[in-house]
Amino acid sequence: MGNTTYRDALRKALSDRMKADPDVVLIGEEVGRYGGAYGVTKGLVDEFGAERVIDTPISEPSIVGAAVGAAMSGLRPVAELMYVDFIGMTMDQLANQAAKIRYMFGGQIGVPMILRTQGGTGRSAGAQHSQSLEAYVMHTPGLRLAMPATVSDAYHLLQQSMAQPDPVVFIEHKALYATTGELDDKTPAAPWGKAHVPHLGNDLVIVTYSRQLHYALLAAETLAKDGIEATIIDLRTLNPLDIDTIRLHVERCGRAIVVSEGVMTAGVAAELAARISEECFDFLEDPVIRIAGEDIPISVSPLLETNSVPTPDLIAEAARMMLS
Amino acid sequence: MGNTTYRDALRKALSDRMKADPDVVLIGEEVGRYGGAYGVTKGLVDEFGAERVIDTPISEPSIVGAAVGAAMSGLRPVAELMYVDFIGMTMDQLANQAAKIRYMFGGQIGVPMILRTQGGTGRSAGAQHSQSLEAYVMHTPGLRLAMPATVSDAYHLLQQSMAQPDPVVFIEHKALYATTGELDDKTPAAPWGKAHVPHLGNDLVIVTYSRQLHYALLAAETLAKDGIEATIIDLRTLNPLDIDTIRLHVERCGRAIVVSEGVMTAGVAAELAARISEECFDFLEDPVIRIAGEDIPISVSPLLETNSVPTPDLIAEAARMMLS
Amino acid sequence: MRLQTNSRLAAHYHLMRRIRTFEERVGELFVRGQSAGSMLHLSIGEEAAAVGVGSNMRDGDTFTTHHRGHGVFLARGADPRLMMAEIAGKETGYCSGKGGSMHIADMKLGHLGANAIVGGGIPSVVGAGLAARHRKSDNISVAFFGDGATGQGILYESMNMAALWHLPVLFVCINNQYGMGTRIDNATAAPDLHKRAVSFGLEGAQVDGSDVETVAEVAGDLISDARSGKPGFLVVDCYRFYGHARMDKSPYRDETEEAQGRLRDPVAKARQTLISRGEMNDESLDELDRQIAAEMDATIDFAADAREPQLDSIFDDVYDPSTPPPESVRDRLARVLGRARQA
Amino acid sequence: MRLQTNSRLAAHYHLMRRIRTFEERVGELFVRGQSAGSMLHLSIGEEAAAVGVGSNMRDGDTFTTHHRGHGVFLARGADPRLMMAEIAGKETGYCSGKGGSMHIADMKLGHLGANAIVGGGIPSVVGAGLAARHRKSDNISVAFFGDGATGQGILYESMNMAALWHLPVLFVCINNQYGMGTRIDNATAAPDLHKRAVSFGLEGAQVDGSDVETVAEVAGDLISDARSGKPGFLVVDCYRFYGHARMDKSPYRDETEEAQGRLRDPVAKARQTLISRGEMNDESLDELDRQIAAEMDATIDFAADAREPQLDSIFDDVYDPSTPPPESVRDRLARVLGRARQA
Ligand SMILES: Cc1ncc(C[n+]2csc(CCOP(=O)(O)OP(=O)(O)O)c2C)c(N)n1
Ligand SMILES: Cc1ncc(C[n+]2csc(CCOP(=O)(O)OP(=O)(O)O)c2C)c(N)n1
Ligand SMILES: [Mg+2]
Ligand SMILES: [Mg+2]
Repeated sequence: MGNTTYRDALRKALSDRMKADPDVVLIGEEVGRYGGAYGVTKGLVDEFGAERVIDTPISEPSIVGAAVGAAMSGLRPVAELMYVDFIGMTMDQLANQAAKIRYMFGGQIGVPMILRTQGGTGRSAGAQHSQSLEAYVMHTPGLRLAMPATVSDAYHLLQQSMAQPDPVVFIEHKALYATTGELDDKTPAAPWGKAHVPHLGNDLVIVTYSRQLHYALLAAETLAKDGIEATIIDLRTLNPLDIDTIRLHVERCGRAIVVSEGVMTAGVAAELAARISEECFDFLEDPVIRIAGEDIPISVSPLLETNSVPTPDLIAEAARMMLS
Repeated sequence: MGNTTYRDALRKALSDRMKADPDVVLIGEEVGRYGGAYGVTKGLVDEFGAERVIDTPISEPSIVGAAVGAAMSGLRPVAELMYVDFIGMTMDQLANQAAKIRYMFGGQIGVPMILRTQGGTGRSAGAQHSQSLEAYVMHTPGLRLAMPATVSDAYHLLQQSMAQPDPVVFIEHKALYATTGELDDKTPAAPWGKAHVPHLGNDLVIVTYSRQLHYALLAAETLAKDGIEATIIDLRTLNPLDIDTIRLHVERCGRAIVVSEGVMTAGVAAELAARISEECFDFLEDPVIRIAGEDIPISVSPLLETNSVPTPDLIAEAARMMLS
Repeated sequence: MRLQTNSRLAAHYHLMRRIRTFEERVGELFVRGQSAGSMLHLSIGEEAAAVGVGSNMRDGDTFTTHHRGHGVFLARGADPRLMMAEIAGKETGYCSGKGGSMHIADMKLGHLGANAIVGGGIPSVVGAGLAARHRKSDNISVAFFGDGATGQGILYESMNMAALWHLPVLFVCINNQYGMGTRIDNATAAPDLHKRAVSFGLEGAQVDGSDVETVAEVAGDLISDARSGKPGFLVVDCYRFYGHARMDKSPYRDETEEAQGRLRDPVAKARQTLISRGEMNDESLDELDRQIAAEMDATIDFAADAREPQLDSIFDDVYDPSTPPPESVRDRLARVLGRARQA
Repeated sequence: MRLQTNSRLAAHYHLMRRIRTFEERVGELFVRGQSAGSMLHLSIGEEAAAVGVGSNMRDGDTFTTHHRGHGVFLARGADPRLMMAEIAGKETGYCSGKGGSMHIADMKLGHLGANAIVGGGIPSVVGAGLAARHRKSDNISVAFFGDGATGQGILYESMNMAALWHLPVLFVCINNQYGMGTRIDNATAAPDLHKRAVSFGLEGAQVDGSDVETVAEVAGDLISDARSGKPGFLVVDCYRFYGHARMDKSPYRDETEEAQGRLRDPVAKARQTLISRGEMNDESLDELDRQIAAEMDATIDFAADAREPQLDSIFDDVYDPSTPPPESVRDRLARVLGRARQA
């Protein structure tokens, strides 16, 4: 181990689960022979056949809709949306069907499907291929939401997602596929819904997820040189949200920054900031600071792209300002 | 005057503007002969003809997409989405096209279209016809968002929306169409983007919009009997957001409740609470309290429906708890 | 035994009459102020579509419907009392009063759900078809929807998938000539809807929806083809006898057209045919109708007497019961303000 | 004057060669590490679609393209330097470096925009068609897209609207046989795509995209029909010579197929025809090609030398310049923490 990529960890999670459960099927554009736009499903069609790794036409609404019907019919579909940017055309199937079926039908049936997709900046892919749209999902009751930052979570969270009784939107980050790390698939994973705290400090808490975890860790390194000790929380899942872990550390430190690559207004950072502000009010020395995507589309220009979302510098700068 | 309905005020805004600007066209399902599912466009096809009041097939994605193209081609389309619940299938055209075109194309052109729609509970219309999905819009840079609560704003905000250079999503509330009020179309309207403060008090601020304004006003009446004096802010537009007015009053009162019919998590209430918490931190005696839609789908059962969203009682209860 | 004969038509008449009468009672429920809301879409005039297709389906077959789906579900064996209770928003209803008329479903009878989103239930049958293929079962899945849904792009995506993957799926378009106030010729320049399906590689057919025998025959063929992996698309031509929903008086239709349209009555036609063939007579049919009327009358009382869902069920079934329900706004408030409320 | 003759084919050859050479230079820009990202989709092999249709369009006509739209825009008069600069993400590009290869647009030339959403630009032409009708102009609007976009439901919605409203609109499907790694016969059971359009009431035609003269002729007819309110759908059959985007080596295609596909070369064919007709000879064509090569070489330097957009332009053009730009995260932070930063 030690040198597994995020991409390979995801593939292994799919493959392990497909071996264990014959009802798991993958369905999406280019998931078969092409191996997925980012290579995650490479080889799976050879291993499991075209009846379980199903290449589709470019029909996102119906891909999600077919997954809904398949999940209601006893399969465990893992649908793939090539870019989270395309979620807009699937929101009806996702939010009005997948998310509400259990409730509308009085609990008769759940929709245990996964929508795997990827988002974020980092490839000069422009305004329609670089977004972080997890807020739409988090705002939709009935949908679970997992966003792995690490190789280990790529594996474990995906495995866990595939065992959920309810629909899970699983958002990978395009800039993380080639990152490497240790994949321990023997020790039991942290429970579903539990945040991870990879760095402990007493001065402030940085709450984040997905690629921004790594930026936060970089910021924490710089800050340490200035004598500022940050606690970093990687949420891993946004629904369920591990408010207990957040509270524990924010009450201890008295200061919090929330970091999200999605645009700031009405985004995940807003929810986290609002939640921390209400839960930890008496402990806060400073307002909860939101470091998030700018309220703008993403440019193809690399310079503008990089500056459209949080950077390690900006996170560190915020922390220094708080503690100065 | 005095007895104009919200529905009639909307129709008058459309009609006045259509008279003034021959490039304004309405496009949507049943906007013509049927007069709109809620009667807003009744009679307009007789007045302006079927070339300007265009009935469409049931094709929401293309209705929005056609409006985008029409707006880029010099028309001023007012597209109608019968229920905001259908916005999911249009989010690609709305968020990836309408909202981003000006930016992606380097400012060459704007997309001055309106998407008129209606949302909210109140008609036992069930989980797919009762939602308040303004958060999706507020989270999308490039889209303006107006949500009138009163007869006067139904008229003036719609007029103003039709004069915006950028796409505006205009969300009416289904429970307000029959409400009446005074429509003064002579005095100049409050400027676009400016909140309204219909009730002043010193104990706390209730920030809200759309139908919840009326619930907040009812709550304020009850509270007054208990000696609690609330300031009520009706935001009118969520983008632009009049943070100055909010700040002014929250700093004065030291306590704030934000009220939104949309579900709480990652919704508009989260943005408002986060914003107030960060902007007014030193002035707050209590955490900003969010009174919002429950994180659940809406039931058809009237009892459950009513209790899925804020009620005047719940708002008053929150205020009393804050001030006890 | 209610039926005087065992002919297929007699059975179809029985089912169609039950649907007709049920829908009339739904109207009454509304008038009595007992329905949950007014978004009630009656399928009167469309009974042959429901019965002609439904009677060719088997146990284990699944289906989705649109918002005007009471008839289809009855044709597939629904208990009208539980339907009526659901339409009234009551706890004893099919969906515990959370769904209502537009969201009735029953997994036991293969009803994957009615839908208030035009076209929303269509792609589900693609998934159900994949599942059937996966299990190597010979079940099919049928999507029922209106002519209006042909405006929704998702239909074409789903048809394309069904044809591409040879799925055991049938698309049934109940063409009642109207989508709300829009007549089909104001919604498309090409009203021969089944031809579209052919252009995607499906079998396409169009039948006269006033004649249940023809509907059943053509549907039977399409369904057996679907079972062998050749998906189809069936347009059942009929007429929406009444308004779009309960409040709509169809001011946009002219009287002659309505009168003519209502002559295309599959129930009346079946009745006449039964009589003319000597299979039943007015008396036996009247007796049958009376029995059905009594059964359906009882559904109103059943629904009216049923209790509303308990308020505390409001947080149930957002997620699987094994996981904690969402926290209520009130609980959050109390907790956040640090003053646990006394119940 | 570069051209030795004034024939239409010679003009088309010129345009096609410019497209071909430009696309080759785009590839070079990438290899030189000067492109903004690697999402560059070359239209090599598809030149006849761009030129055959584009040359029938007029000033005032508008169009949208898909992600593989460089050729179409060049055929409509684009300045290749401004295109290359945009592809490099530079300030002097068509969209100030914000759009890039997949979001090139130019209102002056009627280019309503390329699109990175498959099918995303299609309904725009419905709106543009409505606007043309509203102004009683005789302009048309053309949507260019790939075969893959026939998987998107929005196409059928838009076609239905265009036919219903008799809009001056043409849909052009550039069928290069692949959507990424998926060959058309793995994306549909009915690859005669134009037949779908016919089933919606449009005129439909399919042409051999290796022959620009045929494309131009058929497109000319469809366009004049479109101008008179009869919308059409044209499938141009061709072959995607290279990978989907710059990084893709098409491992999913077999070599024979590729070799055969690349024989369907509209540029080579036009060249041969010009020679065989005696309109031009190898020498004059080589000279022309050299001139084009020089022009296109210059675009790379133009793009490489251009400057990047200024960082502070990042907040421009989210909204109209008359309204305040969004507040930056950094400004908010400074303001919120009450300590205005020193610049
Ligand atoms: C996506 C969507 N758009 C619009 C509506 C509003 N609406 C409900 S039913 C209906 C007409 C549907 O017509 P059709 O499909 O022919 O079914 P019918 O009512 O005739 O049975 C419309 C427009 C909706 N529920 N969903
Ligand atoms: C809605 C959407 N789905 C998927 C993609 C990813 N994608 C980009 S191009 C492409 C293939 C498109 O094929 P086609 O339409 O034939 O155009 P071509 O690339 O062959 O020119 C895909 C799947 C996308 N950009 N947008
Ligand atoms: Mg209909
Ligand atoms: Mg292609």
